[in-house]
Amino acid sequence: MSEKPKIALYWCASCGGCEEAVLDLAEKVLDLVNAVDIVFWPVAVDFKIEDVEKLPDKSITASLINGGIRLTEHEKVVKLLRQKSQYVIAYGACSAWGGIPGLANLYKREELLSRAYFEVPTVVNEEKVLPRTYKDEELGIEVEVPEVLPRLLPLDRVIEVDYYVPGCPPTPDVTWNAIQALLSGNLPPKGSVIGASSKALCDECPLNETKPDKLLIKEFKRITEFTPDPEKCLLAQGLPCLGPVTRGGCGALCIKANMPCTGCFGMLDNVSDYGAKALSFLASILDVEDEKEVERQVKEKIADLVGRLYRYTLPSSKLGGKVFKR
Amino acid sequence: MAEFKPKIVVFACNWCTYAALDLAGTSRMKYPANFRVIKVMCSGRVDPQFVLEAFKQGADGVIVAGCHPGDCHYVNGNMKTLRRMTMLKKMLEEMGIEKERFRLEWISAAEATKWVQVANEMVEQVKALGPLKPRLEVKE
Amino acid sequence: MSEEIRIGVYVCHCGLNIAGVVNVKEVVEYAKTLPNVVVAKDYVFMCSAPGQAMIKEDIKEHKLNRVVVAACSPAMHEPTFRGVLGDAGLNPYLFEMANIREHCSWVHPDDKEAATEKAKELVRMAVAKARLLEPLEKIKSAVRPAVLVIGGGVAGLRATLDLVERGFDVYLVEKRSVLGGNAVKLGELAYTTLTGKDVVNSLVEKIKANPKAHIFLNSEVEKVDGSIGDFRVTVTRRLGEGKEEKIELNVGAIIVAIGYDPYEPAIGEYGYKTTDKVVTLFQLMDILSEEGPTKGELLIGGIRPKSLAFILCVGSLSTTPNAKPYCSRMCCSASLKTILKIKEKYPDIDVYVFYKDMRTYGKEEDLYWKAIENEVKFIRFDEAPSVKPRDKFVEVEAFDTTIQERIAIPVDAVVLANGMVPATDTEKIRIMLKIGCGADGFLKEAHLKLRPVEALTDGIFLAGVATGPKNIIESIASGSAAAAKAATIVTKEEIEVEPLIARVNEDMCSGCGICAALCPYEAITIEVKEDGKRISKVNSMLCKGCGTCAAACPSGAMQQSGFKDNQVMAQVVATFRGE
Amino acid sequence: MKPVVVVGGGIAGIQAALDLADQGVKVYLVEKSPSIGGRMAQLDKTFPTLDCSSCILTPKMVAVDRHENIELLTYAEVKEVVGEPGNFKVKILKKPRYVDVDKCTGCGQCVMKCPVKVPNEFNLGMDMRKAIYIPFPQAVPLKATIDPEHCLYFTKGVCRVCERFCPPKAINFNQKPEEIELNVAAIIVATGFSLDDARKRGEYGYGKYPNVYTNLEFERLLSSTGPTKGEIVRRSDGRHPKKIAFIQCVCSRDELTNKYCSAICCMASTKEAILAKEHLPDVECTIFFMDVRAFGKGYQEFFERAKQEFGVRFVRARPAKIEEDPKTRNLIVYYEDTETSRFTKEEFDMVVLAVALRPILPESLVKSGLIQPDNYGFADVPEMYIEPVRASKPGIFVIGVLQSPKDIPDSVIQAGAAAMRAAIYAISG
Repeated sequence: MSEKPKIALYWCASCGGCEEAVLDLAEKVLDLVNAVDIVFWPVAVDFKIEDVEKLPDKSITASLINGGIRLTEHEKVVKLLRQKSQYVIAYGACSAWGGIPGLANLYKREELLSRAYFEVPTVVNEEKVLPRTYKDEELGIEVEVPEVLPRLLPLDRVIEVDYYVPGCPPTPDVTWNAIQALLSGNLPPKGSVIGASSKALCDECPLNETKPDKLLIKEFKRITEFTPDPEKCLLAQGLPCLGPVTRGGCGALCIKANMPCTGCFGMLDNVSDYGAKALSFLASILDVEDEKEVERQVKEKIADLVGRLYRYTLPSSKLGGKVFKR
Repeated sequence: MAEFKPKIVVFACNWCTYAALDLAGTSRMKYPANFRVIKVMCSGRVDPQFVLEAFKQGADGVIVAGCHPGDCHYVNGNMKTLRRMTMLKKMLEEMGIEKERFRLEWISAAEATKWVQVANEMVEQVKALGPLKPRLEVKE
Repeated sequence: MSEEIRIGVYVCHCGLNIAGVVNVKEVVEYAKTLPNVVVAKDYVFMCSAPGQAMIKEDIKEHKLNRVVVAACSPAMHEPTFRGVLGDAGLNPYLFEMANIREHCSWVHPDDKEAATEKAKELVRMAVAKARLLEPLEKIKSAVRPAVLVIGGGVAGLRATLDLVERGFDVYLVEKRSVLGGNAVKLGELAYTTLTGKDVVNSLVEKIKANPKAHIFLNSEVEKVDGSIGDFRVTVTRRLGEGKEEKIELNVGAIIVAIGYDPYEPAIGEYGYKTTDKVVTLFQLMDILSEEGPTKGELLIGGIRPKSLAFILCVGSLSTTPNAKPYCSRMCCSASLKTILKIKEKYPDIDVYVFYKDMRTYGKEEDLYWKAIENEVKFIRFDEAPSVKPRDKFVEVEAFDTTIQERIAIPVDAVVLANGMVPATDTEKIRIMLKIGCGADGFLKEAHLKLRPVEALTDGIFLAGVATGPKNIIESIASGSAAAAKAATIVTKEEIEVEPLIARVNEDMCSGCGICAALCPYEAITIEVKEDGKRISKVNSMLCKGCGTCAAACPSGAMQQSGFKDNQVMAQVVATFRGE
Repeated sequence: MKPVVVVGGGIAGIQAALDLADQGVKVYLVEKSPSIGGRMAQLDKTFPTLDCSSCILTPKMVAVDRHENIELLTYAEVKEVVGEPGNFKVKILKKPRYVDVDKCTGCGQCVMKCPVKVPNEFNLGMDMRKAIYIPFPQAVPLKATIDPEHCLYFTKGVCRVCERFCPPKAINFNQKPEEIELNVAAIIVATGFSLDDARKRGEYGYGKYPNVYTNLEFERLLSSTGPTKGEIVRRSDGRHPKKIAFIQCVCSRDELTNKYCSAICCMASTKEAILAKEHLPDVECTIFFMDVRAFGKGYQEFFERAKQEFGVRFVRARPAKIEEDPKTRNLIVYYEDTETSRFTKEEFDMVVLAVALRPILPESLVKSGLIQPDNYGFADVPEMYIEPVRASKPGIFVIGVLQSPKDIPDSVIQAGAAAMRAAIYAISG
């Protein structure tokens, strides 16, 4: 009997949504389970790190890793998986580009820890204790608490990544496409995104055909200001929809719910900085020639430019996050 | 400690600012040797990605420069530049890059003197801020 | 697999202009260390014949496929060196220049070390870009040796005659049933006994005698497709009894000479149409014309006036709420010319001119002197005069700014020197041809000073009052000028366009439409494919290569040749480090 | 096909040459000075767009230089013309530059080393050039020229410093004048204008009071390539003026000098006042005028902007005289404001005179009757309604200010018109 391909799944700094996303395959999960051997999946299966360590190098066909690299532990585990796997897949926005937890890169590590452990109203921590490695006297052992890294990093800044599966989380179709590509061995060049489209969301957006000849707007609008016409391109209605700069393949789910795209499928192959490109196209179509008016609209209608334009990609951006004075 | 010699990348449009820099040359004006000029046909070609790449690579400052409003060789390319760079300036500030490190300037082909003035000013300001590179935490 | 990149670097001394400051030898040695550089040399004058010969030999001997010259500004010698590459059989666009004179030696003469360091880096940047350059071909398109002229007024007629005499087929499309436009009604012209009609007739006769001229009366241009060199035009001709025919034309260039409409005062504006004693200047010129309603006799409201008041700037200079803000240019001189002709025929007549600024510019000042000699009385106003029709006369009242008094003058008739407004068709033509118009409503030229007869769209030219008020002489001159521009196109078999333009990668384009909205030349359209998907298309004959669409393209599908993202980015990276 | 000669390398001549050459007609462009560019090259900015003049002109100059159908004959003059339309014989004298233009790279080393200083005609004598010189930074061709009237070698037989320092060894003191004879189909003449002598209006004190300027001088003051590098400073003391008066119609619309209107001065002064305000935000600018002749496209709008946006003051008056305060060198302008009928005087610290344009008729063509002057001295255009640019003789075209006072767009239009008409002779020639 030929051995089934071995698959590992692991999460780093993520919300858990990507784990759910795998289960969202619904009945196809059973196909998956039949087709592969899962050798590591902390959230669902009781294998330990030691089990992985025992596997021969490159014996795992593919490791699907979600979440960004926030802790020293993440660094350690993904390096181990890299060693044991033929393919490493950055699964989901956080792993691929940092994702929403990556917005923490707008703050210093000290600020983050202070906020989380001292300042949040629901926290009671009078002795100002921070997570640290300590010796448990009762058990007589060293309790190792992983350290928080100075910045959250996308997976490919720590280990080599073979393929990327986009989404926050990846949709069942995208996940299934990616898995099929992996299992069939019918794979694009290393470093590619798999499972999704090679074009921007507009290509599959049902509202693309409603665009005016000249896609120019006089004013950005906030989604809270009005109920958009569901039959008309949201961008043309003034909502800063990020569809043009975002990879397609999601099936335009948000648009179908009358909500603008926020960019969770990330950038396209020819783009190296998502936020910069998003900014460039939005600024371009804002048909205003007065600097002050541009400033006003940014302030009042977009407010948090970095948060809006780098919602899923800040750690993978050219600057990686906020630059702090030393 | 070695003197800090800032490096400033200039994206200049072919018709106005690049020509102004040429004129500064033919007029033998002097300005500090801190600038590296990248020519584009129109300031409207300057993709914000280029500016971020420059900072990532270690630019201590970036100037995007083109024709004065109304003078664009391509009708109104510079107005698109104005919008993009106004927004980019705001974003760079949110990212912790001081506004003195990034300038949008209109310098016509005749304004070699203006270029020299901008160049001197920019070097002074950036020197006062210190180098940017060590602050970046980007791993290659 | 792509070929191996082999770069030659040539550093010019420019006498001592560069070598006096920059250590040229050091730059050459540095260039040799850069990846893909197979040869690096210096020479005292790289642009000289021996310098060029050296590069040509090296291209052959070292099988170079990219060349970098570090010398002066590319504004000066980029075409020279591109030519060198071409002569050596290499694509001219595989060339990059580092400006180490204007941007380096000349501006850093006091710091040789810094200048040398900068020169090295400029070479490194040029090499980094050169490595990624791609061969480009000029874009060529066949030219149809025919011209469409829209509008058969004097400007259109002059353009037509010039072009047929030059040997080209011209299709002259005129909306009305006769040629000549407004000029036929201008009566006798200044400094001559010629009438507007004489001028028109002399042009029309010669045009009709030329077999190259194809005149379409009662016709309008319905649709225009294509671009410079190859416009496809649909003309509709009215045949009477409600019948029409469609004519398809194929031309290399288009001249728009759609003229103007005289400003029509509102009812009651200066008493207009409330009494037959108030006429416009255009009406007066018609009255004075031999073929006019009175066979040239001065009769207004049935009587021969003994006194006349002319009010200038009617419809111009914002004198009334309906008036346009601009100056109509010809009305001052046309009024004075008409007054002088009247004075010649009826010396006893009293003429008063109410004016704001007397704009008899240039040699036409002569008319003003003559009017003063002929005792024409001039009254200057800031606030528009009021016209009050009485029983037997009309009273014109105004505040005379010179004597600082309000005066009222009774006259037998009033002439309103009405200005020019854009022809009613202007908007339709503008949209059809995708050419711009200004705030004044007239068609917009490519450059007000230096390209006054060219539209922003290549291959379309503008003549006569279509771009703004002109007198008849100026209109005729602009007709010839537009014809000259059209001739520069249709005289060629093929036109070539610089290839440094935008191109779209269709496999990456989502048809989001951002680019199309930005293009100032309407060079980008969004096409709908068979499967319903949208895709961006660049018309390479319209694109001027500014690259603003590439900067905006959110998917990186739109790239500008010669300034592609990776090329510019390579320069940015090379500013700071080698490979 | 026969070639065409264009005489005069200002904007009109440049445009005519380009419009012909682009039609495939061979053109000889003859310019008497060492560089083409003409008056437009001396302007700082142009109305009403405030385009920088050299920025929009230089590309055209370079295009002329590079055009395969244009042969540029600078530093050359037409000596004689005979013949008929379609077949003119033109004798051209090429003056020696004493510089081998094939070798000269325009590097300027010679200029730096030359010890002789000569009033710089490009800056209207307001600064100095050398005896070997390149007229202005954007000159086309960008080649040095030795002025033998001032060169020490030619005047005293010594020096030759330029020869020693010229890197490509381009100096050649043995050059001789060269005569060229051309057979051409048509001749386009665009020899332009000079300003009339403002001293003819002695009451304004030009040439006597240092702080009275002509408008062309003021234009050079505004320009960053001018004698003061774009600083507006007074001739008398180098200080920035606080109050500038612009006086219109100096030697124009004037029975004693020229009765015609010079057509461009109203807008030129309006522009200069705006630029002065841009240079010196606190300066007060007053324009004394008779009628504001804002007749061209966008001109009235420009005039309104000058008043409203830039606060330029317009006074409808023709000043009677100017007196100088000998101590301050300020200028007292006496005038009657015709809108208030008030006689008054007002002190300014700089005055700019809008001086009349005078055509420069080419002697050789006038002598042979090919061009006839009209009663003002401009080139006559007998068939103005049919062929607005044709001179007295068919096949000869007169364009630009040579023919009547006019602005740049009208000159460019006439250039196109002449190119069209000349091309018809060229193809049948």
